[in-house]
Amino acid sequence: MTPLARLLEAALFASARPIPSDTLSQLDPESTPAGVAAALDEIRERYDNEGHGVELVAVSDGWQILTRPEYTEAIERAQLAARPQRLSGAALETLAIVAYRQPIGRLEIEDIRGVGAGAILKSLQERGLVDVTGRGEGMGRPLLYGTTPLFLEHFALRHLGELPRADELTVALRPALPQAS
Amino acid sequence: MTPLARLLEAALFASARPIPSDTLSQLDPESTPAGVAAALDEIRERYDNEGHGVELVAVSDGWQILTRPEYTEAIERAQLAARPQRLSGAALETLAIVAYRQPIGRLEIEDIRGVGAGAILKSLQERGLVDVTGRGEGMGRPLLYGTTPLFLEHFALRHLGELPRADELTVALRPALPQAS
Amino acid sequence: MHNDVAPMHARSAEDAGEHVGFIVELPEFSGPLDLLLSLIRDEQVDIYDIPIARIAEQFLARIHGMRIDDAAEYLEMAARLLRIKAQMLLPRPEGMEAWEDPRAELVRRLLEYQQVREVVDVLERLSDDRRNRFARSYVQVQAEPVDRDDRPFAATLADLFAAVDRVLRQATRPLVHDVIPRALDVDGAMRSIRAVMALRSRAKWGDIVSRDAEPWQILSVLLALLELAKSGELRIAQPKPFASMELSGDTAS
Repeated sequence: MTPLARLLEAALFASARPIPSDTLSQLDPESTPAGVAAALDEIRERYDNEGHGVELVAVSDGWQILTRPEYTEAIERAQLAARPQRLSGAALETLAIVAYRQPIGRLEIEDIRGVGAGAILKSLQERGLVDVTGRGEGMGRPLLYGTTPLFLEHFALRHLGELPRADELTVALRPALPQAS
Repeated sequence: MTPLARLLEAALFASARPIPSDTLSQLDPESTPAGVAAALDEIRERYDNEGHGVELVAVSDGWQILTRPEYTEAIERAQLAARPQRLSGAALETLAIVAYRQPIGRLEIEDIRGVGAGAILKSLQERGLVDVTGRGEGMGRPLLYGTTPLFLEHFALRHLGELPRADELTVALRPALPQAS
Repeated sequence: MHNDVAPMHARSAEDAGEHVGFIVELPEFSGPLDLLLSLIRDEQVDIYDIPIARIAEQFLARIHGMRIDDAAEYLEMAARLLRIKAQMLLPRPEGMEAWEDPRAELVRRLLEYQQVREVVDVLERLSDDRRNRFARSYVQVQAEPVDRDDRPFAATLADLFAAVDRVLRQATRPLVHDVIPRALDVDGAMRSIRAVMALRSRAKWGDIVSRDAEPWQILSVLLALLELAKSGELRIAQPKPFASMELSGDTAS
């Protein structure tokens, strides 16, 4: 490949968005519009003629390298399986409260976090990390939640006693506290 | 290119992160590990021999397509992509100690560096470069830290064994630290 | 091109040397050992035979002017150096073979730290190398998987601890548990059921009770339904056990 084509290929690869033609020209100040066009042709022909899995596509305001459509399904299948979903901060906080305060009702969790917990509790329950473990006393006999064996499994704990005690935890996580001697 | 190489190229191209070898194998259920290895070789050789702007790199436990270093400046100048921030000297020191001594507790790190490590550990943890891997024995059962797969990715290492062995460094490390009292 | 990445302490020492009056800013050195090591390098002394008086003097000069709250660890090292200096002045006991050099522990720590710096140089080189290559920029995948809850999720014990910490910081006030009594609202439920049934002749349980309804709401609806069925306003049918209840306004059939 010509030097300009190599540069354009690297830039097109690194960019999340299509690159407008004039931005492509600016990559090499000595390039001409005709040179850029020729380099783009070179890349496109190479991708097409040598049977690459990607292609160079002109989109509305520029150029973009895209994977060929026939591979989309396989890629999506593999990536979705491989990319674990992160638990949100809110979910983790709720989980933490349940772990330390179980059995605990929804209202109490909401009281601690200051926001509604219904939807989060439900999604944690669907993931099998918390479950209803009983009912509280008093009006409405609220559902009480606790952590599940899957919770222990996920965090590689043998039992809940392996969680740090709440008082040693703040110390361990707070930055630059003077060390206890 | 062979059909498998095209598929792998498309998948590697689409992914922002390295793809582990077994995920690559799963892309085509009929592929064999040897077949995948051959296809990866084919892609790498093509990129190298035909003068592409990108290259195939083995990193962490998988593979990744990266732009060649000579184009970085031009791409950054055109603001098509930005390099991640450099880690501070203190962060690198802490990482170095964790990488060589893992699992290791905060006090031991502070003993070696001669300064507090709480804030740095926390920020390294937030960046996903180190993580708590267990708890130590003794007073307070201190949290023990280790490096993550992202650490390998950040330094484009395949495994920790690619770092110089302790005895290859000019000064030999004594085998173990005395327990901090 | 990567050779220009000098170890941080060497660079820092150069910078510090050019300045008049020595204002040592903390980030220049990553700690007292870093500063000490750079002094030893600058003075070109043997690390195994440190002229402790000279180095201690240099050390004190360097940390002079440092903001005191940043300097605790440096001051501790300065005190240590002065203590070693004093110990060196003590006469050695005659004929005793096992004289322990007061500097031994310091030398050990310096060597160990020196090794860390070597690894830092390696990491810095690797990191710069990697930073000079771009990966594919992340492109949002628009497809949402259908069975999202079967996917693995990424959260570590540390994430959990951090979450606990956040919670604890926020919840410093004592937890006073307010139980708000909620009366059942059967009349209200009857009104909503009538409203639904006015729009359609058939409805299901789920049309009347929202999925996140609270127990008192569910109970209210249940009682209201029984009330309406008793009065003949609607019919309740359940095609099979545990199936959703079907309601119809057509009480004649």
